[in-house]
Amino acid sequence: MTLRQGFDPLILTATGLACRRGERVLAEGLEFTVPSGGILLLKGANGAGKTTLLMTLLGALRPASGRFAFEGVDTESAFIHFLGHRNAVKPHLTLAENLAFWASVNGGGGLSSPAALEAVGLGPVAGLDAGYLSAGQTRRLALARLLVTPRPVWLLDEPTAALDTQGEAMVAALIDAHLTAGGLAVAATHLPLPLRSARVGELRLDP
Amino acid sequence: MNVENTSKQSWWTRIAHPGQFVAWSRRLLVPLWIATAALFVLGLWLAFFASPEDYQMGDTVRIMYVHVPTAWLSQFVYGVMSVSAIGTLVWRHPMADVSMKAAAPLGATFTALALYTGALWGRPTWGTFWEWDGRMTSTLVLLLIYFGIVALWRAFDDQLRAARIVAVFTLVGAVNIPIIKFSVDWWATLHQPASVFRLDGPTMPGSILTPLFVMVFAFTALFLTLHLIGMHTEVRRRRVMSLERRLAQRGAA
Amino acid sequence: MIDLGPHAVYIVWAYLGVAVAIAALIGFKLVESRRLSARLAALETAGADRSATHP
Amino acid sequence: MMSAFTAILLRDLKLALRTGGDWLTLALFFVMVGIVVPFAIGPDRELLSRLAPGIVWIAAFLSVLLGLDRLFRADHEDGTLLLLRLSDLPLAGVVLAKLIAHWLLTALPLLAATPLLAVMLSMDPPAFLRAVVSLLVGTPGLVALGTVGAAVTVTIRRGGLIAPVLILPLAIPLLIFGVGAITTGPGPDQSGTALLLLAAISLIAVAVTPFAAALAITSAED
Repeated sequence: MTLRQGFDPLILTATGLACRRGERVLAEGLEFTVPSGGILLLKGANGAGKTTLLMTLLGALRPASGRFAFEGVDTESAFIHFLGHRNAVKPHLTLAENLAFWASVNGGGGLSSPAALEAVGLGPVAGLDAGYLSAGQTRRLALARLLVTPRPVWLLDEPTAALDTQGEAMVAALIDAHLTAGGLAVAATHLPLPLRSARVGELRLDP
Repeated sequence: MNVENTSKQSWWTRIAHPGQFVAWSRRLLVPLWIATAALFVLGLWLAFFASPEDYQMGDTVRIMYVHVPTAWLSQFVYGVMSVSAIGTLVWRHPMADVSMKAAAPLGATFTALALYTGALWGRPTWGTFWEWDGRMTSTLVLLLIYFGIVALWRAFDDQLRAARIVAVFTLVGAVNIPIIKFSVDWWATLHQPASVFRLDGPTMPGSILTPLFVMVFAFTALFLTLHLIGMHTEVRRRRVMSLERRLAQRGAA
Repeated sequence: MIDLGPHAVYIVWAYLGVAVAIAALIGFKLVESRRLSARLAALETAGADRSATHP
Repeated sequence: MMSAFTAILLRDLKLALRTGGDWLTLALFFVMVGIVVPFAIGPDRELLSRLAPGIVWIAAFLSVLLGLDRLFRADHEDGTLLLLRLSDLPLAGVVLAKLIAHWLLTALPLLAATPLLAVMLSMDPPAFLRAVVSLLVGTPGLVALGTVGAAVTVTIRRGGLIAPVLILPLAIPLLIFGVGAITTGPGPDQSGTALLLLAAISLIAVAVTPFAAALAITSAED
């Protein structure tokens, strides 16, 4: 369950970044850099703007002020994986079909869909409709999507939501593998992730 | 991916910053009111006392003096909205959003008035209040589009987000309006004998044109005045909403 | 007043309708403007002394 | 890129066929509107066959409007739409794929149900053929306009109600030329011209829609 492909070195820098959602400015004056192999953990109370910052980084929202840049990556083609609150899982498709859909939309190139399901511990139920899954299992399926297409940047919004301790360890291992391969990640979490990686930064957002 | 902040320091954006816009454009209000009132007095005097009755249309020509200006505004206001929509989409200009929103109900009102006066003019000339003629029908469709836009504005909670979406729809409508006009004309000629009286027959004498133009200017001035007031109100409404939100947050903390 | 001819009733109704609609429009716009100005003023004074509570 | 396009198209078809019912319900609705009209205007065969083109188009109109809300809402609510923006396929391409899928799922069942209406409304065979051609040419434009409506209202919770109100006036040209392409009046036969114009408008709508709808969807999140 390792990602063998290495990514080119890249770096995410933000200077004086302020995020807004609609009419509301949520986080201001953010300064951070995340290098290849590094992860930035976003902390802060509900409504502090963690999700908004992630949405800004993935380009769905425009920053209210300041700037950020991903350097060292071909920004013409898609390079970001996003794991949001919503899992984008279709209950009427089987697990394998769900993954195959994302593999053909995003271009595949990573783990095969059975291997990815195996990696998140859903191997035995690959042929089942996703509607039968529990919340935690659905979360695992959403994580498997990140494995079928290698992309250097992972933006994770509460990746361990609905997962048990074992699931948390699995998420941490997947992130570690991603960082080892030279990727970078930004993750909003309430709970501490049992990461082994050394390059862990933390950013505290205040409402 | 490289996202630059749009600098808000250029003189143009500073002049058009919502608060400053209200401050400087406030001074325009009184002159605009005076111009509107003067034009209306002049226009009405010309319409009732200085203009002859038309040899063909008789006294009903006087209805034209309110019908033509409102019909003109029904399209002019859509033009204003479309230009503002481009401003919203291309330059993300906050005043363009405000202008778009303030114009929609005004446009709907003037379009409704154009239909109303058209019906009252049609009764003595055509013998019926409503005729499914190309002009009236396309104005009716325009009114429906205005209603749709007003409804769309009201459906959104977050007005900043609403602006860009309404702008997209406004422009889709703008592309459609000529098509609607054309199709309705085609439809009307197909289904109607050509014996109906048409306005574009005789050329109008100057004695009718003068009051007509004065009234067109009067109504346009009225629209500009009301539009400006509407924009000021909208700026204040947004300020009120953001202040209330801040109060709520402070209250919650 | 001049003679409006046989169709006077339509002319009068047209002008009357337009006048009423425009008067209503102006009135509504002015009232709305006043109301929001007052509300804004109230909020700004409330915000200035920081003693405001949630409305 | 092409594979992403077909993947979205096939997935939408698969989902609709598997969850079943919706497209059948639409076809049923289409037929029902056509059946209800005779009850409203009486069983006069002459009158019915004269009104048939209009009835067929109004039924198609209403059926397409009824199905609009399904177009983007589910994908928006489960986050798929946001993720599709992170793929290499431009959002306009995503919209086009969904538009085609939606047309296959709403318009084709209607076309299949047209013979039934033709019999009930006592259309003669040539009129029936013209009706099929007219629907075939006109419904892509109708679905395209509906796509704009669905995209504009995707973030509004009550959007299902407002989209038809927005789209109805814009779709009037399609209705006019759609009916015109079926009707052969007492005067010179204009149905050929009407069909060409219908095709032109339909084409414009399909060409412009993906960009307008994509712009609306991007703005909806911002």
